[in-house]
Amino acid sequence: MLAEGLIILCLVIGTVFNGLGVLGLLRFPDLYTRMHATTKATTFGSIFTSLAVIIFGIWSFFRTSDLQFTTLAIHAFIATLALALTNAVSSHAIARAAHKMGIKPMPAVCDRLEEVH
Amino acid sequence: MRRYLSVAVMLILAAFLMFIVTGLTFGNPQYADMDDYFIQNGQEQIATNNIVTTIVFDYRGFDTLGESTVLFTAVIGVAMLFRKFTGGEYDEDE
Amino acid sequence: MIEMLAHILVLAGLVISALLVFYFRDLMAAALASGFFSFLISLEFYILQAPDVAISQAGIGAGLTTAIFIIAIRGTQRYEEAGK
Amino acid sequence: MMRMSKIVRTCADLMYPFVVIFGWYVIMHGHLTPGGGFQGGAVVATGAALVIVAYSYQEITSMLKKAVLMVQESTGLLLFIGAGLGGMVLGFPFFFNWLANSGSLFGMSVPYGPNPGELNTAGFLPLMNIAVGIEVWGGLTLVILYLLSGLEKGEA
Amino acid sequence: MIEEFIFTNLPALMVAVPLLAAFVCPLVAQISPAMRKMWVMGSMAITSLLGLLLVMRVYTMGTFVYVFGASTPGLSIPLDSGGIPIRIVFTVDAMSAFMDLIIAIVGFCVILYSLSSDERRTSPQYYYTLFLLLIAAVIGMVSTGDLFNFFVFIEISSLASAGLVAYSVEKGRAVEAGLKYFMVSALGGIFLLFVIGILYGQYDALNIAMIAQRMQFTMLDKIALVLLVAALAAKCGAVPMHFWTPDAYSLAPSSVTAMLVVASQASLYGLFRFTFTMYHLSLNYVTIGWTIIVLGVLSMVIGVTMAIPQKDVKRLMAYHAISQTGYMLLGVGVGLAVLGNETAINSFGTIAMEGGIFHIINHALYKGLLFLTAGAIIYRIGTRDLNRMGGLGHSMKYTMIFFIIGSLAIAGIPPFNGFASKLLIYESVYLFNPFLAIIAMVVSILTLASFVKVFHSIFMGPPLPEFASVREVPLPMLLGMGILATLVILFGVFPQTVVNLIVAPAVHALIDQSGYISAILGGA
Amino acid sequence: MLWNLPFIAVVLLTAIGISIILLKKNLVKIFMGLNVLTSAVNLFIIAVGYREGGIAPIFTNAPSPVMVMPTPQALCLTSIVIGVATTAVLLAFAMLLYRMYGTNDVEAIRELRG
Amino acid sequence: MTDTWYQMDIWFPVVGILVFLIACCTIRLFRGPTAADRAIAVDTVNTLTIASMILLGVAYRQIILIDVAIVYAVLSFVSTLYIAKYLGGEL
Amino acid sequence: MNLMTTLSTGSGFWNPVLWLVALIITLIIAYLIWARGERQYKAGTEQVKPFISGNPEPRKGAVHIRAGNLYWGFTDALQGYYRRVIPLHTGILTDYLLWVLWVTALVCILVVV
Repeated sequence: MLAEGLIILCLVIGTVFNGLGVLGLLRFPDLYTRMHATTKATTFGSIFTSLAVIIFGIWSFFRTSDLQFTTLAIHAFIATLALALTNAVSSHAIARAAHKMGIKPMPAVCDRLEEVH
Repeated sequence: MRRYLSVAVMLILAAFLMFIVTGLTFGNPQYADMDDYFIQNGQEQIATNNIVTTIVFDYRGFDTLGESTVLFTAVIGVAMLFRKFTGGEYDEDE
Repeated sequence: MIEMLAHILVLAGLVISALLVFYFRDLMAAALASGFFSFLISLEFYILQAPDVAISQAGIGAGLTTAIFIIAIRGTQRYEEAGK
Repeated sequence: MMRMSKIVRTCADLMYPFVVIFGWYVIMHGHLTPGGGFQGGAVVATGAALVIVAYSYQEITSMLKKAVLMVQESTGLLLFIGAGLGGMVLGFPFFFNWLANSGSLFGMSVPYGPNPGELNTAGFLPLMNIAVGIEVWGGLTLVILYLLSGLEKGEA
Repeated sequence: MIEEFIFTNLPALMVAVPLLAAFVCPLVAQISPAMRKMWVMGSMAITSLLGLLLVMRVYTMGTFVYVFGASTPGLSIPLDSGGIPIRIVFTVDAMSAFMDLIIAIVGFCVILYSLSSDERRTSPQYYYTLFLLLIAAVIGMVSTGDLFNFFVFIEISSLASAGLVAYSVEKGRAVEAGLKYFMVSALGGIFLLFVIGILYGQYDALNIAMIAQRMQFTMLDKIALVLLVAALAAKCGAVPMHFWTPDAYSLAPSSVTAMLVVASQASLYGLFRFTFTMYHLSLNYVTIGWTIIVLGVLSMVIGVTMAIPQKDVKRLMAYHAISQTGYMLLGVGVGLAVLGNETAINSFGTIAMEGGIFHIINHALYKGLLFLTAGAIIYRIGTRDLNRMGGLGHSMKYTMIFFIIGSLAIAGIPPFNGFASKLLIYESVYLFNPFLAIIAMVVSILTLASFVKVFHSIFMGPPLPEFASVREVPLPMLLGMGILATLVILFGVFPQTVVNLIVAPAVHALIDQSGYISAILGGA
Repeated sequence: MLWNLPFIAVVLLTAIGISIILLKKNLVKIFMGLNVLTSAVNLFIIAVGYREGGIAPIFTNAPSPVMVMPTPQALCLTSIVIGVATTAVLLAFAMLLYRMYGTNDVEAIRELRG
Repeated sequence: MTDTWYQMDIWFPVVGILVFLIACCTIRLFRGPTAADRAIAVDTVNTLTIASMILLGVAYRQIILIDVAIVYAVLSFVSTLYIAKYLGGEL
Repeated sequence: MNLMTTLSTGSGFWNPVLWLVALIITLIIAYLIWARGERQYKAGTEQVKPFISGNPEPRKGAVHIRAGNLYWGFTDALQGYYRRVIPLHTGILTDYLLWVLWVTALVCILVVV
């Protein structure tokens, strides 16, 4: 029963964070804040949904001792790992490109990247 | 004029293609004997688990050769288009 | 039921993103919409139980085609009409 | 064409071996799990596209030689058509699966199940998967390289 | 041993040899130019030889069925499959063999011709690779018995021809021509894929014979038929879709153009094959027959009238190619329009189809010859503008003779081969509808007029000072043209032999649907 | 049953693809339209082979009740690769034409006419 | 694998919600003032698609389908990088 | 005469060899007639020079009739036709595709309805 509860919890957390991320994407005023919302929240949420799958795999493996569930867990883990790595990098690249394009954040704050370059 | 002609031909073709929607049923094909043969015999004959790969490389392997050839042709074509010109070009070759 | 709803949503998204490809005058945005279209069609293949095709579409359609479209846009012009 | 930022380059360096390994996993297990020569080749070629995007064109052309890739592509195709012709040499038609269920190389039969470990099966399918994988890898990388060479002022 | 090997695997070898040669060609070209020439020439010679062998084999022993990947080559239906073909089947019947013959002859001559001018090309290895791929694709198109395989080969052929059309990249306009050609072909390819989807979804078969057997002619089949006809007619250049033809034919190198004619005819073959074999009587044959006839008449008239005011020699010939395609469509369309009518098809339908099919090989020969002569002239004088030419008859005698032969043949002057096939078409179409026959004759007269103009402006007149240094073209070029010219004369002098030997079996193979089906499905 | 929804989507996508090809003037945009059209046909072929409640034609679990048809997937793989090859060559054409004509507008690329 | 209530029902609603979120992203794709905004929307769709693919793989009881998600996760950001490189003026 | 060369067309026949023989005989007769005339003709003398009302003879190259000048009468007579047909070849790619699609649609209407 613990595992099932954990799975449901993870799924709920993941769904909520994904929803918040998309909400942020839709509602935030400028590019950098939207990026902040989507990158962090959806990565977090997706990691949690994958975590639910991983937990399900491990739990089913212990329940049925069928080896295919370890495959499930491992593959889901690899996917999550790749997701976490690539999402951050692509967001970085887009933010950098946006800054080079000359998009300024909505309320004027100090621009450290400008000083660096 | 051209715009209206384009929209009209698009609408006519879409209307005729709508016969697909009425003529075929999604999820319930009329005949399935060839695919049933693949599904039933593919694993023993070729000793694979993935029937799609079996079809791609064995039952319809020749298509796959043609398809790799398409890719090869495309690469050769692109390489030909962006080739370097070393000079001595003729205005009209033949 | 919910599965079917998801299916309908994916199909609707497909049509909408194709319309977006039609709509955008900025070719960059159109290429993005085209990539979006590829993702969705890959998801649709996945739902229709064609994982091989989904992998293929993910690798070729979503990855490479968008990349070469962007290279081509860089090699030509960014907006549909020149001088914008 | 310039190189991208250091973060991206590092990530590309990190990801590229992983992508190649994963692509070869897809190629090698093509007859057991979803995948195969095209898909795996496309995955590896997209990995190459990842490296290409991270670096500048000069660095790329010193890393990936077009002539080598062309040879690679031709080799893959020759291997592919050779595997087809192999059956013909043995007295069967073109593209006869002359290795399936033969008991020798790639000649085992396969059990049901998701466990990808039965690589020694399926006749000449793994051979063809490898051949097509090599070919698609070389081909799609070449397409991107040539299209990029069209962007450069000095080239072409 | 080796003969047995070759004879059992002929259709596969026909495709495999040029493909293998094409794959190796970029590698061989790195060694030395001489090596490359030998490789290309040798592989093409082998392909032509195999083609001739295959043609002989088919005309003596009937339809050749070759199954890829089965345990024995002739086993089209596995024993445990319950009567359905599951693998790709090559069905080389008389019609396919007829097309193979054309490809073998024209391909050989063209390669021979183009070898002598390749020092003018940059990176010729790409040129030859694409050329060999085109030949392999066309061979595959005409000999396959599988719908999807046909699509794959048609895509190879359009990619390779688009690359070859755009070969002279630095001219710029060649790229435009290639783009137009390729875009139309890509649209045609998408149509074909749609057709495959529709037919597959209904009948769960990709084999043409299997689809023909299961054909019920529902509404979807009609739509599939229309898409097929439109795609393949666009690919072969029938008139309202012909716009790519003059561009592509005129801007491609001449040897490529001669081969592009054959590639278009392969799509024509596809059109005939699908309408006759796959749909046969189940289609609304009168409507489709009349559609093809109308397309053919339009092609004839508009092609020839557009040709007359042209000033570019190759563009003019390209319009003539459209016009001649109209004759084939007319002849075979008449055959299709009376397909269900027993008396009509016996009295004139077969003859009309014989004329149309005979015209295919004649057209490939003389149009190839004409394009090659045009290429030879351009090779020597460096311009393609008819207004700037003149007086070349003094310096290029052999080319002039070949040109005369070709232009008399295309105009339907006896005793060359064009007359024989046109006579067949006139007489049979007259029985079908006199009006069409009169149009065909008028078009033939206009063709003659137009070629008189070309001949006059290229060869006649006093020798011009700017072409004082022009010499005869090199020997391999003359040899390539000479083979074609000899065949043109031979086919003209012995028309009945040719008709009896190769054309009549091809027509019979087209009409006889049940024979085609039973060759694969076994006595259906 | 799903009321043939994928087929309706296919028809709509085809219509959109045709309109992109016919109404747009930029070459790259036209190629995107061609891409949409190709994807629509691919989707059609896959949808034709779908069977209600079927699973992917890969023997992972024990002999399964019903599987979707595998041949369309093989055809679709081929057609995807053909599509990318077509797109690559077409884009190469577009880049070269832009370099030579200085424009990407189909109405300006018309040196060959008449 | 036995079928109990949560295995039957829990995955598909989550997938439905995720697909709904994907559909929502089209709004930003449509409206986004700059190309960078649209790139973010596409990036979000990538992430959500991967999540829904993993969940669908479990829901359909097809372990092998997870491979598709891995390919996706590895490759989807390549196109994003190309876009970023173009937008940054580095291509 | 010879079965190999005779082409039967269903309603008639055609023999190129017979035709050739007839052609050759005609040519011989024509040659004989031609050879009997022109007895006073001597090459290279004043009489073969063109006489253009006392004007100087134009340069050799200018005598040649160029291709564009041939058949102007024909094209002139068909002005109305050519004015309609030539502009159809617009050179615009999408127009060509539109033609293809229209033909598809029309044939669709013809066949299906």
